[in-house]
Amino acid sequence: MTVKFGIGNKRLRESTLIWFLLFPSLAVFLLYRILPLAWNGVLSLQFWSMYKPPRFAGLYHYKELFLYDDVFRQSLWNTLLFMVGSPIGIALGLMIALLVNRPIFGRNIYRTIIFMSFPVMTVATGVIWLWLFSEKTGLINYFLMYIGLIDHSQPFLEDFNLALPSIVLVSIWQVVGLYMIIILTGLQNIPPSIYQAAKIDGANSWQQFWLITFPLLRPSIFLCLIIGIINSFNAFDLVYVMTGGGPGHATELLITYIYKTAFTLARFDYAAAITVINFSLFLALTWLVNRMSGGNAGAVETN
Amino acid sequence: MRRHSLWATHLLLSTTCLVMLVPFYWLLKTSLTGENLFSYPPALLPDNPHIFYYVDAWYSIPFVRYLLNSVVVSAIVIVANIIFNAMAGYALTMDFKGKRVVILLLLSCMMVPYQATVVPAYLLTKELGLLNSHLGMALPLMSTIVCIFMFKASFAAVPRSLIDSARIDGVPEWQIIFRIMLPLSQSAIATNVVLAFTWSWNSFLWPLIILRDDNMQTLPLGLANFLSVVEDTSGALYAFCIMVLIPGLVIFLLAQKQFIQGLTTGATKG
Amino acid sequence: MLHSALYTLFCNRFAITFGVFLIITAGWNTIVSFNDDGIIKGRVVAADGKPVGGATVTLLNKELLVTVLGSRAMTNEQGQFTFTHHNSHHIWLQAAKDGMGETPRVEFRMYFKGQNLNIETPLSFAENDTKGQ
Amino acid sequence: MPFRASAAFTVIAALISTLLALSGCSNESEPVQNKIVVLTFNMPHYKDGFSRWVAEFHKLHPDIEVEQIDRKGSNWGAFYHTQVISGTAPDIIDTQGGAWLQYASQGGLLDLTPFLEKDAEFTANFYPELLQSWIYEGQNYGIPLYFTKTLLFYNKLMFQEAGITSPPNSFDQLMEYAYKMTKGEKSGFMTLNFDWLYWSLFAMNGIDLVTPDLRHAAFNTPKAIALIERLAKATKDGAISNISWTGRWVEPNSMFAAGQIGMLQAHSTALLWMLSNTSWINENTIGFAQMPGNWSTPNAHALHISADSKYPQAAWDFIKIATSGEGAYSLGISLNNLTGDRFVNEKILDYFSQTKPIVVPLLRTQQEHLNTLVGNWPLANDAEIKEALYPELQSALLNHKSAADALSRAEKKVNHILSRDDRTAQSQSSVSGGQ
Repeated sequence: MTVKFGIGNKRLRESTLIWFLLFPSLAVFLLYRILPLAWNGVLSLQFWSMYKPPRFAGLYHYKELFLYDDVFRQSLWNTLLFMVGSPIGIALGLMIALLVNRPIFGRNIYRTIIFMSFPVMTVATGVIWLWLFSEKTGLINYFLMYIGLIDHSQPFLEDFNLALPSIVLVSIWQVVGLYMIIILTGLQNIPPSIYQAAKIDGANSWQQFWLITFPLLRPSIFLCLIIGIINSFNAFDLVYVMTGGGPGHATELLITYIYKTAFTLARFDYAAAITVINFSLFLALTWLVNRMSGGNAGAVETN
Repeated sequence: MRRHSLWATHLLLSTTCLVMLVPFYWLLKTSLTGENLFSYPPALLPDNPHIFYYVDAWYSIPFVRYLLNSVVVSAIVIVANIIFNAMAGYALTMDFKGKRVVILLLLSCMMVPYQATVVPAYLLTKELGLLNSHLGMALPLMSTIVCIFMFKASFAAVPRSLIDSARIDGVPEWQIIFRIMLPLSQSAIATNVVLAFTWSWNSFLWPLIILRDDNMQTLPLGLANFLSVVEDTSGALYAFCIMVLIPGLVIFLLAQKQFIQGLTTGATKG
Repeated sequence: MLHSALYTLFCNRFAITFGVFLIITAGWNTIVSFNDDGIIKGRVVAADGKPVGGATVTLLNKELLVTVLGSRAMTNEQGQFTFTHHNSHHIWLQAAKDGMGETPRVEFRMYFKGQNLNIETPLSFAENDTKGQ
Repeated sequence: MPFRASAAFTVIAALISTLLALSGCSNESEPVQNKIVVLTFNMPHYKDGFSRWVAEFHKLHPDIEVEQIDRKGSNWGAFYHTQVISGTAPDIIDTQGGAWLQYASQGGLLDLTPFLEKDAEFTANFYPELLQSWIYEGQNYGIPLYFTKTLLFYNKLMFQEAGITSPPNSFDQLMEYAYKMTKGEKSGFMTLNFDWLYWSLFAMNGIDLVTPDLRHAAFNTPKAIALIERLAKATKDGAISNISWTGRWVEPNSMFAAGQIGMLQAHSTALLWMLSNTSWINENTIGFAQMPGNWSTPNAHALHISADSKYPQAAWDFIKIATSGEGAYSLGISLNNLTGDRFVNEKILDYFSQTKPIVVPLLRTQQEHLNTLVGNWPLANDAEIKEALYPELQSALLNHKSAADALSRAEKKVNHILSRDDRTAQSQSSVSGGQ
């Protein structure tokens, strides 16, 4: 949908209007995203100390990252595993949205309770779940043993294989409410007439889902994926409060590793190199997801 | 609705609600009884609950002062977010030379982890002289890229005839945005308010870096200080967690009719 | 017209919750202002229930992390003691008299700082005098 | 359709100004009066004590203001590094453990040796061995504010149950007692693991972290492998609780406070935490002793002056007030810790003998055997080596990896860190000459 304007100074006036409208947002992003990214890029090519003038280091940090640093490889792997959490969360959100969308009694109450966990402060969520998972007196262990699923209590956050899934579970608990709401928006945008037509052609509920609901929900699901990626940055507070990087580096994400390198070890040049790689990984991921979902970034198409 | 599928729906939904509510209940119970959490088996019902832990928490951290700071910062962030995102969203509906570059730029900005931008952002805020101020805390969150795209989509969905007739009547451009387009994209505004509120209310690392004196601190900082000082699991920590959660929940429960209703009316029904 | 405008302004759910909240805080503050003079009264008795005169009662303020020595008071012949202008919400009381040892520490928690307190159960020098904490 | 840009602009400008007014633009620009900034470490509850220090300080320097900023342990680094980078480094900083080493080695801290020599009687107050902990390449950078060191807390009730009469005096006896006290939910031994607090277990078995010339890792020896295998086996059998290797502060102390652990290796502040959480702890139920071989790791806090402070002499006077005499006494009382000043510690012990008798035997253990301190090597990047070594140890101790494999991987990493510093140090000093 484009608006074509006339000639000469009308075109000039129109472009000043557009750039004027874009100016505040672009100023914020320039100041707080692009300049810092450039700062990190420059820094990753230097031996940089807080007290001494920096010296050029070429690709020294990148070489050390890929050859020596197995913690970097593990945190990279953990971050990708963490990204798998968001599709699971979206699937859950989709199922709940389908259930809540039905005309049943009290669906508003269900919808509010499920969404209530999103505005909760991440630090507080971390504290709550830290004690729910605790080995000796955690409620989860007590419940699992009560129903006989396990015979002795499991150290969820101290176990090398269970620590990361536990954090993924908590991050899903926190964001599934928002996924449900976004998908609900998509569901309610589908005009009911399409369903009547499908019923007349004899499509059962399963075919209705696959042929109508799911394709039309693609933009909402794409929006949830984008929010999932951004939410993985918020997972920093969760990992920081619950396990601080977990047993060994089992729950070390790229973001916690950047924070630890920059602020506990005061190695800003090394942390800058990890930031640059983290940024390019996520950019490639978004470009891929954008390409997959029909190239219109985040638009909730309806026509 | 066949009989058994109704029951199935209710059963599934109530178990989900149970899973969502158990952590809150556990938090409330511990804030009332505050037993040493290493007594096994964990008691499901609170025994001799008392509210003295809330008194402890109240006197150890200036709660009202922190709440005020958090509310001011969130208010600035929400107001700025709606204005800036609406403006940018409207601009993106129009065609202009650098449009592709701007969209690519916005997409890539989404991917910069804010933890890594903290130090350069601090240096820039120092130049602006906004250190140690509410505006300084709000500035990085003033615009959210996801919401710009949402506004773009909902503006694009507004029927052309409405805009052209307004233009013919001589309505100025900005009135078109704020008087005609905005009221029609309720869902974008509602999502933007929810996201902006949550991310500004929960921001922890940025205020930690730029704030110097104590009476400017926000609630997450208060909770983190509490965790560091007390570093224990007595009821006072959980009481403070509850006190930190209540404002967010009260605002949400009061406004949730507008939020959810705004979200689910969708763009077209405007 | 004015009536309906006022109606919408004051009867929507935000105003009601905020109004109720204000009333509760105002009520609570008046209650607090009436009895926060910081007066604590109590009695000290020996193991057999007879009042103990001349015992020194120590008041320890329990802050979040540490227990800080507050103030001391002496009991009269009827074994009664009073503290004035205490300013804490969480205290321990312990009576001691040379020759009779110490009573166990008793914890008192209050709803606000300096709350007046009349302690019914007296501090008693029990037989098996558990020393220390 | 005339586009009234001015109308739009006025609306936007009005909104921005309301935002500014809303924020009350309370960022009063830093008035350029002379001021020293003190960055303290996790002491928000010492407000009135700190204001007494400032009052004392104003007697010497009435014209200099003092601003206190307090940050929590793990956020302390985030705040301090940002301040240094933006050129407003705090004049006095309070660091824990070996964090000061990376700042001193890069020239960020002021050398305090001339100050110490000038104020000889002030320097005499301190324990000489303790003062050594802040010497890097012959220069002293820190003055002890308060210090603790690790000791062995033991549960007397569990000792009696297992028929043990006295604390262990050798590593074998420690393990033997641990196995004796382990049954059901209870474990025999537990240790804290942050900041090298566990290192006395290695020291008593003759294992050291680095070679005396601080150039190479020295912990990958058959003795070390045998020790880790033994500890790992004890963890699997439950004699050593696995929280020793994964818990940080709350979990280990809570378990000991719940009476489920026979012996706990921790520093003296752990008792303060337990006293505020349980009531069963008193002289009859808990004992304090040195670890076998009297090895212990200090967990001390020190004050330093940053190299580019504008008021080094004023900062030095403030440090003198805080670390000795009346100032140190009030701090020691409120934190239940000993200070660096020998004479103040005697007064602190008298105070506690009246108000809290149980603390006295505990603090006595903190004054003894200062000659066998471990875990305070003057390594330029102590934090990095800790980050490289401990996760490997942890995975071996939790039986996730073999001891030999974990130690060899850790040795490779530590040697890489140590060798990297030689390269950057040399090239840095050769390029930038005398910094």
